[in-house]
Amino acid sequence: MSLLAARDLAVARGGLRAVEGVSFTLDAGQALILRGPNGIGKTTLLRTLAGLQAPVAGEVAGDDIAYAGHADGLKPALTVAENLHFWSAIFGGPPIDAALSAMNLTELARRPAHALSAGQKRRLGLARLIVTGRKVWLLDEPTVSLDAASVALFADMLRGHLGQGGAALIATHIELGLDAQVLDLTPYRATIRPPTSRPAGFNEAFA
Amino acid sequence: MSLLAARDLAVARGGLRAVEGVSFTLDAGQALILRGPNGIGKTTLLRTLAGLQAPVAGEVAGDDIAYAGHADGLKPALTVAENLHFWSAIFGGPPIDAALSAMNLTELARRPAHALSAGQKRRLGLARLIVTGRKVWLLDEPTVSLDAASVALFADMLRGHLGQGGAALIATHIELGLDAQVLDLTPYRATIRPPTSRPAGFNEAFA
Amino acid sequence: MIELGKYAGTVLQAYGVSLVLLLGIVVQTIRANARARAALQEHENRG
Amino acid sequence: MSIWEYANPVKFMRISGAILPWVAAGAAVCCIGGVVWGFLTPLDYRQGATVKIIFLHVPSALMAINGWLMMLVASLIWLIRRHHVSALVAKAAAPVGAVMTLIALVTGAIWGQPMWGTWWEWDPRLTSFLILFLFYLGYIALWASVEDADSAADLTSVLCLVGSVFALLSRYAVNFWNQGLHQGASLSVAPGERMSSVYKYPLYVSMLGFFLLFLALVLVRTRTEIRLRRLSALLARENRA
Amino acid sequence: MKALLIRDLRLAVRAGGGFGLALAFFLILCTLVPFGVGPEGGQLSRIAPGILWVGALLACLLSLDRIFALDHEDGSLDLLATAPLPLEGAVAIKALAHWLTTGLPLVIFAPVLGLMLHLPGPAFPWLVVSLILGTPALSMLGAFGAAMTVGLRRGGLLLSLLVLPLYIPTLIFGAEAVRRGAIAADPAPPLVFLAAITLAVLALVPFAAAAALRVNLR
Amino acid sequence: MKALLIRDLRLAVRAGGGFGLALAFFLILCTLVPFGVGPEGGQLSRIAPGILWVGALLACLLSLDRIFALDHEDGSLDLLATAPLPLEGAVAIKALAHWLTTGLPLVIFAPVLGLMLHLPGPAFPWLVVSLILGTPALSMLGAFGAAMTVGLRRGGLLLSLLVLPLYIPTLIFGAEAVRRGAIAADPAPPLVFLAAITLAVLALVPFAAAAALRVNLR
Ligand code: HEM
Ligand SMILES: Nc1ncnc2c1ncn2[C@@H]1O[C@H](COP(=O)(O)OP(=O)(O)OP(=O)(O)O)[C@@H](O)[C@H]1O
Ligand SMILES: Nc1ncnc2c1ncn2[C@@H]1O[C@H](COP(=O)(O)OP(=O)(O)OP(=O)(O)O)[C@@H](O)[C@H]1O
Ligand SMILES: [Mg+2]
Ligand SMILES: [Mg+2]
Repeated sequence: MSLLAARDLAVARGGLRAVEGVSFTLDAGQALILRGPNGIGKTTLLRTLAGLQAPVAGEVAGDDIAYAGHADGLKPALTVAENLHFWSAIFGGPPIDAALSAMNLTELARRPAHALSAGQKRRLGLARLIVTGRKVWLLDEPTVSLDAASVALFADMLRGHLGQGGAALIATHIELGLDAQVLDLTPYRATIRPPTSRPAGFNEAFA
Repeated sequence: MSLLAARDLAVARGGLRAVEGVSFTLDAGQALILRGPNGIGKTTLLRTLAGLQAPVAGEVAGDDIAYAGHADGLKPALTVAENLHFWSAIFGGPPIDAALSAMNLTELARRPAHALSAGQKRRLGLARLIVTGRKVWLLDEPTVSLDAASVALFADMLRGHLGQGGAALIATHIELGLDAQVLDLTPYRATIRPPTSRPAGFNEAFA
Repeated sequence: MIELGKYAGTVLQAYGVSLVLLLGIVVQTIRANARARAALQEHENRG
Repeated sequence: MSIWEYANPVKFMRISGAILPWVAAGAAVCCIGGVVWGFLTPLDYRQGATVKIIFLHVPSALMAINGWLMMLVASLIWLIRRHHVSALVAKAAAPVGAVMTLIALVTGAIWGQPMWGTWWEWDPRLTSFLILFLFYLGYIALWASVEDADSAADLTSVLCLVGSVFALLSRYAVNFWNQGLHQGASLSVAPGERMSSVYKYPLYVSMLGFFLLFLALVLVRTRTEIRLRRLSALLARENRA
Repeated sequence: MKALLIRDLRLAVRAGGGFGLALAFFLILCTLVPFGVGPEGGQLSRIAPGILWVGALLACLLSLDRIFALDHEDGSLDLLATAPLPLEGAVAIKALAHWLTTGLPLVIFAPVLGLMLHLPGPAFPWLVVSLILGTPALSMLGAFGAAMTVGLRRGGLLLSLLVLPLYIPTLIFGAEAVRRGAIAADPAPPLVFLAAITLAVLALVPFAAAAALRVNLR
Repeated sequence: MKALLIRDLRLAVRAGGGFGLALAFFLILCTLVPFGVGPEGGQLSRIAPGILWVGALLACLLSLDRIFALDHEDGSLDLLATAPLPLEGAVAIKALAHWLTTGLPLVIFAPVLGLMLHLPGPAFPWLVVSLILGTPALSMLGAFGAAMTVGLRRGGLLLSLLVLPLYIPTLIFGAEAVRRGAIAADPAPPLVFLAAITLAVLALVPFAAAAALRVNLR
């Protein structure tokens, strides 16, 4: 059984379709890289798959999903460990030590999150994925601000996750060094259909 | 004459020195790439050079500086053109058309900034640099969220700026395809001096 | 010996509240200081 | 050796450590002595036993005002000379001053019950004390909210400066306001000039005691702050390493 | 759920977390009113019940936008919405945390301010009782308003605008109960209405708030 | 400078910009008070000057944190601080924009609310004059408070705590002027004090605010 499947999916942002006709399946141990130029609708697609917005057409099948967007969901006043503990408790996931060591955060564990640099914050945001205990990871540009060493760390963590039967869908512009399928969204860009009847087409506005 | 020079600079964040002993000069037409692992102090260094915080030691010489940090300084409620107009008026810089076309924003000019995707926002943030009319650009991870085409666009814009006698200092983790010198901060990481007198060293805490 | 007359309650109330407040700040001050001293000492002994 | 040498943390720790026992002992003796002596004074023919409240009320009111003045001076020293100890002195004095203000308010309120028949009256003096208390609260809250120690010192110093001006201004405004409505002379506090020496001397002792107590508390709290600063510097360094 | 409550309480008491500030605002507001209306005791005593209730309501109101806004900005809300706990539960827990850090301190300190505003003696118990019964509704309705405005820039004042009308019944019954207490009339009828409103709000509003939150997240 | 003023005004009137919300808050507050204190006309009329001034002050207060907070979040403030205009000037302009979008509408609509609260007839001109003289000081002091709290999380309530005591003299003189107008006494002395405070605040506070801003940016 596939962990996540989309069939003929169309998603909209700001009242306009962004991409349409997207279909794929994601099995255990599989990663799929989402590519496409800026503004094509990667973020929109990921939010739809995570269930934060409804698709305008097509179907999504899959649960057990953890989403990691542009913002990391960290509380600046809490320490690194407290942040992870919280998400672990909420998701009922595994304890935090594995996550801390996976993203090389053990030494920063007692630092409040606001005193981290951009890259360190991002590492913490990624470590959060482990403590959710979820199978499917939806990642929106996960390597932003990360240096080369941290990107390698992340790739290792991802491989570990896939090895344990997880799956991941990753929107990114850079090369991660994973052997994964690539889904380029460019061909799925929503076409602007010519309006059918010119003068009285008010219905259209409420598509 | 150099446009920007740092001599024996030390910068601090959260009461601790991050890097120290940094010296460089930046002449007209020159770009310098700042590298270093996450958390070494690139952002701190750039903010110091921009005059937003004071150095703890050493000197900075240079003005005519435009700074572009992690945040883009955009007003979501204003359109792309209005945002640029505003910064152009504040800095007394050139009109906005060149900036719009340089970052391929002409088509989006009348779109409010909140309706842009992550990469489009970033392009607007970079276009802002042109309308400042400043000679020295300090850029903190400018290509975050940009796709390959936009990175090339940005590199073109940068080359144009350097060609007109500008200069740029760029903190980044990825390859920009510029021929520029690289300054790796790793050797300048502030050393932790052993506390001089253990029991009564209360002065130290107030360095 | 101590005469308080009909305002005994008032006077005792005033003295009581003031005493509590004063003792409160004194105790808090001393405890915070002791804690800071201990934490610093422990840290210095450790490394 | 200039006076600023004492602003050096190491020197401050040494000297404050040396004088602290004496100050604390003096504070204990004078506070207890003054208050007990005051408690033993005879009843006033008009106010009865309530006059005994004066030995708490007036000294605390005095220290409430002087505490703020001390913070103002310390803040100015920080802003001009940037001596860290003086910033920390200001920080240390605030909670003590706030407690003194609270004592003055509460004893006044309790006193007001039999004398004026009300717990609280919007008398100018009382009101301006309440405003002073608000300034203390704001000052303490600001210290607690800013992470970076030097930024906190800068911001609170500016607040102390602006706040002092406005505390003074409020004092005049409040005077104006209450006279504007009614001539509340019957409510105003009786001036202390006719105070008999039976009450005067214990009052002086108790005032000295409150002053010493204030000093002792500020010294201890400043030492605490210095220690905490050193601790956090060491911890931050350890984390970095 | 418990983790969420603990985190919210912990965030509130951490440096800059805003615990106690609602209380301070209440204090300040109740001292400002005499500056405005003049110091005369009899007049203050008559308007005291109303001022105290309006003050408690505004203190509550000012801390509302923190219920969800911070969580939305840093992305926590997206993650909470995809977490395995019902959003209704999360809303209720967050309203509870808000009440514990805002409403409860107000209830405890209101009598002190009652003294300063010359609230008549017999009204004090009714002040406390009415606030205990009423403030939970304020927190929950506030959570609803906060959910409605969560993604909007400058939601703060819009939030006030949405929530204040919802607060009016609670305010009327609460202040009326205190006023009746002050003139030794029977405060029971308004208190019963107050309790009924609070119960209904606590039972129903979490669903509306969760629905609003879902809309704002998409 | 002009560009900054125009941008701030434009942002205020755009969707979600908050223009008019302060006004709405003022309106709601002044309608809540009768619910709280009871509808009796004579009493309302006596407390009307105070309530109107307290209401104006709170409406002003609630919109303060937007003076710098949004600019700080999106990085504009960093850029403004490095732009070729003195930070003191930027502070003054932003306070002016705040006054134009908040204080001025309040001044214009206060008489309407005065009617609703049974403000005595002779007091109306003094209400308007006192608000015109006083509200600029409120905006400027607010800008100072906003600058002090700009980087802090949950600055909102802390901001109130810092700013409200600073508002007290303005409130006292403003309300006193209206009250004197209502009883046909001479409102000139409080108005003179009010104007003096406002002038001093406008002349000096921008420097303090710019200093605080610089501290918070580093
Ligand atoms: C809550 C309310 C009160 C506050 C905040 C308050 C505050 C003050 C202050 C600031 C002083 C001035 C100390 C000085 O200038 O030397 C003072 C002195 C004094 N107060 Fe109060 N007071 C309050 C209530 C009362 C009441 C109810 C009484 C008694 C009827 C009272 C009797 C006195 C006396 C006798 C003095 C000393 C006389 C003098 O130094 O002028 N106070 N109080
Ligand atoms: N509120 C909105 N109103 C109208 N259009 C919008 C709105 N928000 C986003 N868009 C548009 O929707 C499209 C899809 O945006 P989305 O953020 O999904 O792109 P993306 O593929 O993630 O881009 P990037 O790589 O830059 O992050 C973009 O063209 C964007 O301009
Ligand atoms: N408020 C703070 N208190 C203590 N340390 C801090 C604080 N803010 C940042 N730091 C630390 O200061 C160091 C320098 O941070 P800075 O943001 O300059 O790094 P950077 O080189 O830009 O990193 P990145 O590539 O991740 O953006 C980091 O180690 C960070 O953890
Ligand atoms: Mg995106
Ligand atoms: Mg950085």
